Amino acid sequence: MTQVNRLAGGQIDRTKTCNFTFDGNPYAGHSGDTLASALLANGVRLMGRSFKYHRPRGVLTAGSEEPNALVELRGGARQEPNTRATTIELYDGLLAKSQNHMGSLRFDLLAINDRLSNFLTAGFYYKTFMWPAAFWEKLYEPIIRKAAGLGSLSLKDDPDVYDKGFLHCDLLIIGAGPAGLMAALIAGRAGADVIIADEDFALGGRLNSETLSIADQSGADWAAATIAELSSLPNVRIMPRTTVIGAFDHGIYGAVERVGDHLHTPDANKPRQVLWRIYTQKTILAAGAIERPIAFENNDRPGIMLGSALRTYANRFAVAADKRVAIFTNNNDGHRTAADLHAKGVKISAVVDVRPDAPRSMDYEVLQGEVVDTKGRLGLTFAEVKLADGSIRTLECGALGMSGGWNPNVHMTCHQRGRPVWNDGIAAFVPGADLPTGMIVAGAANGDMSTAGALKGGATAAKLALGLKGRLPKLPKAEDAPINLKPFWYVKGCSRAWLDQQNDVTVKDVKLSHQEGFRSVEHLKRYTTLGMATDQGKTSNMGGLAIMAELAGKAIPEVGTTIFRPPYTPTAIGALGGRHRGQEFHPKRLTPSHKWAEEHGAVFVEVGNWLRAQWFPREGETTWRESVDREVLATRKSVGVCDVTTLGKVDVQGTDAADFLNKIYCNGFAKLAVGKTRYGLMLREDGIAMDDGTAARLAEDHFVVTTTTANALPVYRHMEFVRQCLFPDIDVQLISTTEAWAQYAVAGPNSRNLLSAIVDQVISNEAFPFMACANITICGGLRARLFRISFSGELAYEIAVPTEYGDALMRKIMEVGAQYDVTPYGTEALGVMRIEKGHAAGNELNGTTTALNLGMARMVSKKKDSIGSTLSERDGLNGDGQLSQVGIKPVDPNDPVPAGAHLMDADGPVDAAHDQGYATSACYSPHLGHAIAIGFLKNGTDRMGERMRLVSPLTGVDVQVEITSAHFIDPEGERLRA
Amino acid sequence: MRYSGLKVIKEALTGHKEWTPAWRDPEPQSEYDVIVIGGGGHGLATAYYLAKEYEQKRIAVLEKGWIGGGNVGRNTTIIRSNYLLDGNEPFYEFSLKLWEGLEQDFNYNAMVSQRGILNLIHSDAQRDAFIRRGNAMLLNGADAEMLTTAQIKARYPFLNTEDARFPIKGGLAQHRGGTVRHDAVAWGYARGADSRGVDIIQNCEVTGFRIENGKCLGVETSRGFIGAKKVGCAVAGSSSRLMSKAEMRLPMESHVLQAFVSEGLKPVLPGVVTFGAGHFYVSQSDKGGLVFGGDLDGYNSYAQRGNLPTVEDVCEGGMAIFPAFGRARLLRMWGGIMDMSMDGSPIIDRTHIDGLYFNGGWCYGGFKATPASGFCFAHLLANDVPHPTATAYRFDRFEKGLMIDEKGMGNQPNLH
Amino acid sequence: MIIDHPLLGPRDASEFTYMGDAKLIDRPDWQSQTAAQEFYEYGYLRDNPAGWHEELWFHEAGDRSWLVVTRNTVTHDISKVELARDVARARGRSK
Amino acid sequence: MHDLQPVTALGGADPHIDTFDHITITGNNGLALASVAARMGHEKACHTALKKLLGTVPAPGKAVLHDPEAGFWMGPDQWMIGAPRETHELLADALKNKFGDAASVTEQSGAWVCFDVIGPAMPDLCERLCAVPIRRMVAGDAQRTMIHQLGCFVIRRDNPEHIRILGPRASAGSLHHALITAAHSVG
Repeated sequence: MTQVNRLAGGQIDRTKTCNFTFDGNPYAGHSGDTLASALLANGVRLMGRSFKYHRPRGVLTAGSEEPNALVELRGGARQEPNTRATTIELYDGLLAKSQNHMGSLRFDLLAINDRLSNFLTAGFYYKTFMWPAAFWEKLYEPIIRKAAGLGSLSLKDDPDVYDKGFLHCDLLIIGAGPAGLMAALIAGRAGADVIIADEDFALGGRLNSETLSIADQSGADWAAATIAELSSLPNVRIMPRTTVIGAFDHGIYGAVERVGDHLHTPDANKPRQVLWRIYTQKTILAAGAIERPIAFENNDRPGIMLGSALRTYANRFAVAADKRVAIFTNNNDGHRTAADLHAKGVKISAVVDVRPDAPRSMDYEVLQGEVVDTKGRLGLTFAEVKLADGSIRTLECGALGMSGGWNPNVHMTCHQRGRPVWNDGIAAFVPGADLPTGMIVAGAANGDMSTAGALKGGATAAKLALGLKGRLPKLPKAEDAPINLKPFWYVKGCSRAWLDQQNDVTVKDVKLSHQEGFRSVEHLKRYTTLGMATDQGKTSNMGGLAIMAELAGKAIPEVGTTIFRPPYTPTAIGALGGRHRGQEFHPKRLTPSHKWAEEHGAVFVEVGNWLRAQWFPREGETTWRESVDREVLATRKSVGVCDVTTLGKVDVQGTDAADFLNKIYCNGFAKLAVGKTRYGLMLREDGIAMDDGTAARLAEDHFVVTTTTANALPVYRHMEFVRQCLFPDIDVQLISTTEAWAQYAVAGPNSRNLLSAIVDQVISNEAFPFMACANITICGGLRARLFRISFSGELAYEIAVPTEYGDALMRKIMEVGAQYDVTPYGTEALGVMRIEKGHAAGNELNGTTTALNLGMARMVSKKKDSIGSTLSERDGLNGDGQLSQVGIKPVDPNDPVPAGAHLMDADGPVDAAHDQGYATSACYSPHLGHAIAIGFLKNGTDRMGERMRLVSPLTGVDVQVEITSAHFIDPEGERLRA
Repeated sequence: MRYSGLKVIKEALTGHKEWTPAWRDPEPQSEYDVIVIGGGGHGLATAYYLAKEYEQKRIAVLEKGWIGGGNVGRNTTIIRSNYLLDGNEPFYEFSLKLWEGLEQDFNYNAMVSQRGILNLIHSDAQRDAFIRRGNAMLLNGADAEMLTTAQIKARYPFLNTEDARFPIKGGLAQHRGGTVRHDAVAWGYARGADSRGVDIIQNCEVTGFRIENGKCLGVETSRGFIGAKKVGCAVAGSSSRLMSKAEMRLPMESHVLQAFVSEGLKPVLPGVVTFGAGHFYVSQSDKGGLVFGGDLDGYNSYAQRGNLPTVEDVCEGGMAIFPAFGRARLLRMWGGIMDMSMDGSPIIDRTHIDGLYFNGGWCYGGFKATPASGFCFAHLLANDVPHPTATAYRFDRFEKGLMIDEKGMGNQPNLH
Repeated sequence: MIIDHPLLGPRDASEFTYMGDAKLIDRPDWQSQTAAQEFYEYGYLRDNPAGWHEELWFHEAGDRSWLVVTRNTVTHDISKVELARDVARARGRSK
Repeated sequence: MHDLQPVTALGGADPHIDTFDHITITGNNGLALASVAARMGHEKACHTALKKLLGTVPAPGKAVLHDPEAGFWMGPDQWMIGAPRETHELLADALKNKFGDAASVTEQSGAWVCFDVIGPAMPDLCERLCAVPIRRMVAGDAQRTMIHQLGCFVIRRDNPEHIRILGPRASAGSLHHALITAAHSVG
């Protein structure tokens, strides 16, 4: 295949040939081509199929607004569906496939839908497929779903990486056409920090597509010269291939830079795309305008495209869409297209102009009339024109350019719910007054359609944005043609005339929508799907609005527009996800003994981003239960060690520190002696338990408070709220020390013996009794802290050293403890021992339980003000029928008592109305030799010894249980005081 | 007019001439028996059930814009009844049962699609909580099934179980959950209500209540005063704004929740999947778009639009469990205003003003509740006593300490 | 959004954690005769205005200051940012 | 003297160094750190002590790059003081002696991991990590910000190509990974 439609000139690099494949056929194009321009150059007009009727589709545009020429780009895991051929930068080895057809692109079996179109009108599916009821999921929907969608995902993990980044500037310029470039030049020369971003790989906007000149050079050359100057300015950042996707609050913009999409594969270790968050003081939106099509019968055949696209292909890419081209226009732009193409040697079949005063031409025929129908199954062959006198004339043509006027790209002016306003002069919506903070609109985006207007608009905007004084510099001379346009949206009497070419919404559908009462612009959109395709209505919405306005007897601005939403063009989800994938989804937190635990084969579990050792399997152990049972028994028999660094720690200092703790804990702390530790229960202001932990008083004005692992952050935030917002004069200073100290629980009857060999001070029961705490030294002088607290119910300590010594301390404990057969234990054994002891943890402190539920009602001091105490007294949280924490044990010791199971009366019905409570935490107790659980039961404290049913229909459990105290082990607490 | 396949064929063959507006465009009358404020899903459903189930006459729905323009037209279309607490589960299960017969009931295909919803589990504690929840569902007569990772993988082979930061340890499935074509719900109820004589009045904004001696006599609107024996408010995110006109302060904040849709893709996702360790849930629409969402933006807002950090957070969650979605493109993002209540559960109750009733506080669970919300609100408006499945949804539950707090987050609305 | 921190200047709102209405500073007196009613209203009822709203933000990934931000809930415009501690003192709170 | 050997945040005894074409990332294990927070009513005395220690009181968003003790502002009435670990292992105790009742002092040496990022691509790297306006920051600017979801301090040093990053020590590995990936992207 040769490039049969390639013209002379253009801005492609003919020295670089790019071989590529479309639907398995090899073609060649040049560097600087898009896939669309290269396919057209090779005489390929048919590139896809429409969504509903599977009509043949070719390119409609030459830009990112393309609704039709969507392909699956690349293969394998990099397959990228719905990619616009008009924006794909051609590279050597490019691979693309057409999409949304059954069978080949040329012979699509689903084109049958087009024959059935009269049945498949707007909203038909709301009126049928309802009988019999079960058939929707079984029959109708599967058929509909199978036909749904356009391209397909590979369903392989995206192999590319994506970066995120942050940029700051004084002025962001969106769009590098004449307005944007001129604005950048003025702002850059003035020394401002400027970012100019454009979605295209070639900067210059329409200047690259037109034959117009600026000063004495071509528009494209002026653009190149301007970019060269901007590149020399260190304060200007030029970002091609960068789409600004949205205007967010307070001058924050999202932008996606395509770093690797023009390459065969991105460079190793480099991202495919970068999502930039741009912080800017001012923004100039110079996003240009998009030409609109005209609706006429069968206006959707491959070869029919926007007039401006024909010019882009011819002037920038040196491609004729076909050897014979016709034009249908309502303004002078159509004639500009004809002149450009004629100059390039393309045969102009005729220019059909709806205006009686259309300009004449020596070079081609101008017909006053309307295009009323077209022919050509897979591509345009003829256009039928109805002339002013009513006669019909048939034009032979393989391409037809539509010029219906231009819509300023107001998209981003509306991202913060601003509304565009109507401008009669250009028959289009232009930006309203309600712009995002700091935004100024310039050039065609603002309705200034001439090159001179764009240059002036850009210059003025830059001056305004930066508050520059003085007169504008002299601007280069440029085209300044007036607009001469006759609003013309559709050919009267047409019915299958396409508005939304991707979603197959025709003039007929808009009429039906109106007939059925879906007249609000949002109802029109939702009922017909107009503008909901991948181009979000950039080329289709205006036509639909205009027709609805006419049907409703209203002016177009009275009908209004739908809401413009980010992103400006569809954005890869990968880019929005960035690097936060796989193991890097969230950062990991490793404990000080992590390396040691790894060396000893620990299995790790995730807790609040921490990785904690869950258990330490030993050789010969085949199930996790064996390991856990061993760890529990060994600890209770001799001594065990567990890394508890993950518990939140807050350093509370100040002369009012005790007073402060009195406010945040429901129980009292004022009288806690220095050198003592106390359990504290923290309530939310609504009276529900928030968190629990201990507070150790190291000095009169110094406490160390612990929180649960999961709540460290919210508890710290809460403490700061109480300190700063509720009691602003309280003398308390807070800082988190969670990661500053490595902390280990050493538990079991031999814990004192073990620690005595490490701690430099005497820690006898008398010198260091239960709940004591102190600053100590270990191993001959290292600063450390010791707390005699117990979560396991055994004689136990927690010992802390500065984190950098945590690894060494773990090794030291294991070394010194060898004589006691010290056993490291993980979170599972920790959990078993606390359930055996009946201590509440996360499963019990679930955000709905009160101190009363937890059996700690008496802790809530009524003698002082503390957070949550008042609201904890509400009737609904007190009195008969409240849940209380109980122990649950199986009547048959072989039965399980799973967490999440519900408690029912032994003889009563099993249903929600008779639910009595539920098991929260469960384990196998190696100490007792059977499963145990703790849970909540209505009036539980009064029901000790009661037989009940514990049911879990979800997991098939239904067992007899006995309600007991939650303290399964050492209820008197003799061990921990030993 | 009755819709049917035959009717569609007949019209196709005769030029679609007989289709009439799906609902009338009436002028407001001077007085109604019942006025429902809010032409969203809940308001329209309320009017529909008032007319159909409770045989009330002279009903109007007042809508300040176009019907279905609030949250019913901007949600992620999920229906489910996988709730935990006594106050909620019977209500949501009632709603799910209504969904199951809805289309035949109101003669409109809203594409109720029970393709199942799956909540992924990532830790043992989460499993315990989900077992409790699944049991509560079963005990209330709903369906629930605990799935193993292998079972999940068989249905979603491209789910990231190999390189997951938060390993997937199973999931709680409700197979009767699914999705519904959201706009069609509003239209179906509107058409059904209209055909039973309900006046649906669009572009009619309520600007105040006429309250005398503790009794509500009607509403002031942009189209004049309209009298009513009873006035029911169902305006979701605008609840505080509306009720302040009756000098009420509500236990509620309005927050923006963003939602997202990708370009149309050939089918990949059979059901709804919720990521239990990130802020992400997703389903695929009948048109092929991946419809997904995550967390609230987190600050009070009436702006119906959100900001970039939440967009990124949601997409990070998506990429964490479905790394194959990286090459799909986000097509559109939008925001709805959620009436976030103080315990995450709704209110369907009388107010202290005679004749003034309230329905709101749906948080981001309003869509799935639409049928039952309408049914129960209609019940309350007609009978002055709560529907048996909605007895807990009272105003005074906060004062009394009877919160219905599914997530256990307490009195901070943005955490629910 | 950007919050113009009174000490640090403009910062991305994503560094902050949101709490709600700044009336949460006005915690009732626990010994008041009507403490139960006051705490219920304090804890549960909100003005929730569509318009200007004084609200509490915590600079979690910053200097750990609680701020009172006056922000419009319809436009998201911010008109004032103060240290919550100063606001609390001005409203008569002490210790 | 005790016989316990400290380990670096990334594990091991020696600092970790990663070298790229335009960036070098060095784990800095030589810092002793402690926070100082003024007691209510003793702000003046605290400022005086700070001035004596650092020469000046670090203003919000600022660091004083003083020898041997340096310091930066952490929050209202709160500062972080750093000094060489070799000479100041017991920094917190020493500071408590200097500040007395004027301030609360808390040891922070173990809480942080420190990376020095040096090279001409430093601003490019920083732009891919966090939202600080790195090109507008000058020597002595110190900002707390988010890097890879981690709360970190970013301090611009005297060498214009040098920033110091302090991050939570438990997440040293994740932070290091983020720095390395960004270095690859811009290197």
